[in-house]
Amino acid sequence: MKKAAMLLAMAVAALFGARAAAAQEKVTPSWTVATVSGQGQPKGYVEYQKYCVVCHGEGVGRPGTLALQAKYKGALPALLDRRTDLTPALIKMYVRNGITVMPTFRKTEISDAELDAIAAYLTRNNKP
Amino acid sequence: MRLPPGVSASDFSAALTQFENAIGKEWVFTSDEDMETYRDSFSPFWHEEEDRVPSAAVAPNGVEQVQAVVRIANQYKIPLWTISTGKNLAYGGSAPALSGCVTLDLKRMNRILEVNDKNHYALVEPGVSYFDLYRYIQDNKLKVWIDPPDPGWGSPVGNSLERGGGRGVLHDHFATVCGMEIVLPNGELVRTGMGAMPGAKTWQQYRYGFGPYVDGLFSQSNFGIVTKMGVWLLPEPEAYRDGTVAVTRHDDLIPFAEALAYLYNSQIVQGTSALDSSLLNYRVSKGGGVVDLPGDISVAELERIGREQNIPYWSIELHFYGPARVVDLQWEYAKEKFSAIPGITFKEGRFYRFPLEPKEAEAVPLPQAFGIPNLQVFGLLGKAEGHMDFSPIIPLSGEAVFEALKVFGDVYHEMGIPPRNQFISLPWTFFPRAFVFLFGFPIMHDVEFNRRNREVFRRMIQVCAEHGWGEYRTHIAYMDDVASVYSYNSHALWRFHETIKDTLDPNGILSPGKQGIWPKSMRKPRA
Amino acid sequence: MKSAKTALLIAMSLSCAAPTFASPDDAQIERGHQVYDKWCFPCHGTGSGKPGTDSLRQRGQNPAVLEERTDLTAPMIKTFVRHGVLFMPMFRKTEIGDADLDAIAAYLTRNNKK
Amino acid sequence: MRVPPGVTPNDFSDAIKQWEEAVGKDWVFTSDEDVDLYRDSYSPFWHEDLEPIPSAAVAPDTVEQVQAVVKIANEHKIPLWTISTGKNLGYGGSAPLLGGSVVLDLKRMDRVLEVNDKNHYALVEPGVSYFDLYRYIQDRGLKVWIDVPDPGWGSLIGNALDRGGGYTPLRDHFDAHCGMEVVLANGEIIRTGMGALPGSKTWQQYRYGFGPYVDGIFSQSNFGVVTKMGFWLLPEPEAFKSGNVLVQRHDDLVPLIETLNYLMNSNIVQGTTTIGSPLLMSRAAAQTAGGSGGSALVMSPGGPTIEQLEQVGRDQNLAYWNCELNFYGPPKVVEAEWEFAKEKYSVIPDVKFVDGPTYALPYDPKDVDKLPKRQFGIPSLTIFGLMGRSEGHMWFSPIIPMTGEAVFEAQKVFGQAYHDMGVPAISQLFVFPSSFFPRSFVILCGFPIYHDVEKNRRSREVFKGLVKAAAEHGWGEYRTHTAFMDTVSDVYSYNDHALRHFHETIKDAVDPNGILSPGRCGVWPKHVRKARA
Repeated sequence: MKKAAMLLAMAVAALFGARAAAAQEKVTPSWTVATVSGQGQPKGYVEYQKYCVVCHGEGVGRPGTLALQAKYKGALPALLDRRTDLTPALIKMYVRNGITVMPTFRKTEISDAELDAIAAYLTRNNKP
Repeated sequence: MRLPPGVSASDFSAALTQFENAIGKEWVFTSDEDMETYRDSFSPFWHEEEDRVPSAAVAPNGVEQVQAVVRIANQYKIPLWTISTGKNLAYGGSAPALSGCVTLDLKRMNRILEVNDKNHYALVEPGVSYFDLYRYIQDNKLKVWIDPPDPGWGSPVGNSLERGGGRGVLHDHFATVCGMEIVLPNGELVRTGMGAMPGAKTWQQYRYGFGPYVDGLFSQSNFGIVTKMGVWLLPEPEAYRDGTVAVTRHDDLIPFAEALAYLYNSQIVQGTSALDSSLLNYRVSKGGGVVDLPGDISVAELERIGREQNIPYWSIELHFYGPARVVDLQWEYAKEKFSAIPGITFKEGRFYRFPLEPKEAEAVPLPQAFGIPNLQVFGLLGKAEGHMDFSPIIPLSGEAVFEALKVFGDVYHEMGIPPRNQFISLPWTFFPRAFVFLFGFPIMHDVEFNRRNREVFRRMIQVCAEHGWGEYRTHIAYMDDVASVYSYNSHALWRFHETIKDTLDPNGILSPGKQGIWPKSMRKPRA
Repeated sequence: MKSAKTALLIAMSLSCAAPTFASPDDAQIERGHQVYDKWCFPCHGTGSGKPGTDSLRQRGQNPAVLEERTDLTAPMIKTFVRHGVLFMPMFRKTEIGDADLDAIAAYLTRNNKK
Repeated sequence: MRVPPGVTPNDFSDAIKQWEEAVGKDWVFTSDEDVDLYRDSYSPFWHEDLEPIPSAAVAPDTVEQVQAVVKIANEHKIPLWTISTGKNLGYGGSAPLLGGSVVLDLKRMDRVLEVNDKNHYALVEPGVSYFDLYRYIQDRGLKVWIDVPDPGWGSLIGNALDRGGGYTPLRDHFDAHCGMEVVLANGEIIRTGMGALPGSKTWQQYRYGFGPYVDGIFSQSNFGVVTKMGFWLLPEPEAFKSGNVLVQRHDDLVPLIETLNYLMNSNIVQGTTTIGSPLLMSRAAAQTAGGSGGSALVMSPGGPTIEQLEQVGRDQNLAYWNCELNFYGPPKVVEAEWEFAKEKYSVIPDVKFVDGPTYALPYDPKDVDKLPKRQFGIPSLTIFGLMGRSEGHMWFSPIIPMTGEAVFEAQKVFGQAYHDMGVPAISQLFVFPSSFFPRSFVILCGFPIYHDVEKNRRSREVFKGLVKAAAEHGWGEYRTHTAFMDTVSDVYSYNDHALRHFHETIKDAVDPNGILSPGRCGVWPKHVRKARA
């Protein structure tokens, strides 16, 4: 089952891999995010800052960002929240199944609702 | 649907229904899809029968719900495997030692009950992560530091109970525990230390209470479920300084380690450091090993290369925390202490004043040494799809390091392991007064590769035991192996643990096999 | 029973009519000196913070240091050691054996007038 | 001959014979004269039937003999009361809690098995006293310091198991231990921590071993007989410095202690620190209206008000509070640490500092009498100088938070308690709050003992009154005299005494016949529990 999921992941990744990077936008540095109260921010943004940026954010020593830099060599943004090619299905699949050193995230950590919000946030700039 | 061992389908579904009634339908997980998320993300058993998978997961949100779950499990004799945040990666992650256990997931219990920055402590629930606690402290502008391990997404409760280590002044995490609340296997609630007194004013300030001090029983064990824990925090220091000392000859490590022991045991040097060796790294770059492999570049040859190319043999970065003037003088004193060793060299390191500016903190290397949780360690694992840690304790002495490198080298040789097979470093000072080695065995989605590494791992346990070294902690796959080498007086301590287990948990429902402690019914005959 | 003992002990400490003993040999005195240093000196020695000495001095005992006295008798010494007095506790035979106690007595009575 | 409770004279003499075979006739004591030596020298029950008197004493010399003694006791269900050096004076001395118990006296096991001054630890037997270990280290010129309680004739193992405290950076004696050997009630030996690994190289260097860390359950308990224990020692420092901080106003205690927390929890100030009060200890204060004199800490109803006392302080130029800070380390570092402490404290208006001496180390053994012995780990018996004319004492020792507010509350609570019980607080020796343990204060209150039944009976009532008053305010004792172990255990009652039930559950599992130290710290064997319920 796990293996199948991973193959699917790669397939999906390949499918969307070709898309170009989207327009830049301001990203709050994760240090300040670490203490962000979240007021006035979209839920997906807050959940993303809470769960993802420690690995996928900007700044020193973010393994997720480093890994994607190595993988795409600039062909795609290494920062997930600058991507416009991710789909909710893909995002959920990685979060629930993990990949290489990225472990699985349980529903007690990131609930389905929070995951939906994160997916909505990360796909907000996708072209229809 | 997978069943817990020895439980009938009808009993299990009856139990699940009761779990649902106790904690709500949405917090009882049974689908294969959900179970995937409770496996070991870094399993050494990928694609093998032995891979440990739970039958279900229950996630209570409150002490009363935990008590209810435990009572139901007792009624149906259903084994529970407790996780706090389930981030015990490299030691089993969230997976049970026994397939079919119901995972008791405490992540939802994530309340920070108190943080005091006058007496410097916190009282937290098991689901609180180091990130959570850090954010809370920042948001409330409290002048205290936590001591996160690397990585920082685990929980103070879980990591302290596993007796993990961090990087800062309070790096021995179990030693910072002050007061526990525990649900016993029979569902009864106890508070330890001063917490045993109603309305206690010093639950997080005095550890022992009155009468037998029981907290240690609940570390690396399956005697109870810790639902609250106090941890001591460090008042924010005024400053930090580090400096590196390096020696040129192999045998210099003996006086080097002696001076190190003096400085640590006098609390002049604090925090965690790793012994380093540019010459051994050089040997690795030439395809050799950190460990002493027969036929590899010899010590004499390395010393010669060191002399010619001016590469030190041994070095270590010393860490000082305290008032600015004091850390400067402590570094000066350390240099004096080491200067008795001929040819020793010193390198000035970093200096910080606290609090750091946000930008500074963003950029600071090894933030966990300054109480800032992060996940940088995962950047080190390269192409591996996970790792499991082999971590023996050895004496804090040069002689012990020499012996260990030789002994490990012989194992590599005997088993034909390529030198680079492990991510191995020289020993660390995560705990007071001893060295601990960390071997990161890589894990791949490759059955043969993993099987081979498991053999090596088990051999290493045996060989270390033959030399009087034992592991401080281990992966669920090796808990019996490690427990079995702690065998003084025909496993008297192991049997003592079992005596307590049978008394507290007659049905053996809590975390069967944890640290080699099995319920009577599942105990294997002992060699 | 204890009160009887206390009485006895006070009587002892006042009594001068102590039985005489065959003069102990030097080896025994030397042994006594060693045992005294281990068990008695911390409280009855010279120097600061010696409660036994201080307490005896407060009670007008002169000299207050036991080693300097010539009026102690073996029975007195043994009574105090085995029964204690005020905040001085009694000493058990696993601490000071009977032979060692004899030696202490020999040492502390070495200068007594015959 | 006295006989243990529930044991027939025949069984008992059988056991005695077997013990004599096991340890030798000389080391089984049964005559009243010998057994009386095991009574509490400071018994609060003098001349009362309540005094628990042992029936005999057995003194093994080796672990094997301990195993034999315990097996024999188990066979005949004879209660043993274990003592190391039997110097737990003020907390029961060498006497059992249960009259008729046979004292298991480990004094003969007095071997110093190892002292390592490279990794700074010692491995000792229970009969080794602080004096013994100190001499061992001095004789060999080893560069390590021990940490001593006052007084220094007790056993390292006994004191650590009672969770006693000292004065140097390693003053929390149980915390400084590393590795145990324990004889269980069934006579079996276990070694804890890394000692469970045969031929272990780190028994005294890594505490926890693998699996549940059990050492704690052998402290303040009756679950086993500890026959070996490792202790971490302090590498001999190069200098010691002390400095005194004095503040003028009552409320200055709050910032005084707040900064003390910072300094101690940062490992800058490392030794035990005691809060003092030149003002409250002064004759002038004692003579103020209704002054409470010697028992200076408590604020008695009808006693002088804070305003009156502050006025006395101003008139007599006496600081209301002070504390002496101790620094251990390299000479320049201790000076800098004291400078930093002064800087931290300088925010308190009118704070005064008195530089103490700086000692260069190592010290010359000839000078020991000029040194602050306790701060240097030099054993002595000086403390007994405080006991005056009493014939002993017993300690009331509650833990309170390390805050000024808590000290104020304690002053009032205990002042009121004495008042309500109609006792002049002066009749107790009240010591100021001390940081014998990290992150909290202990208050020590010494109750004098006399050969006077009425006085002692009254003292016991007052003692129980204070335990109750403390519990009502969330303060509990860290340790207590055998006479009050049930009293203190009773107030640790969270969730209907759940923790005591837990202790009893373990007791029944590891000592089903309940032969080891019955009643210790409130833990009784099943059969006695029933009888008492």
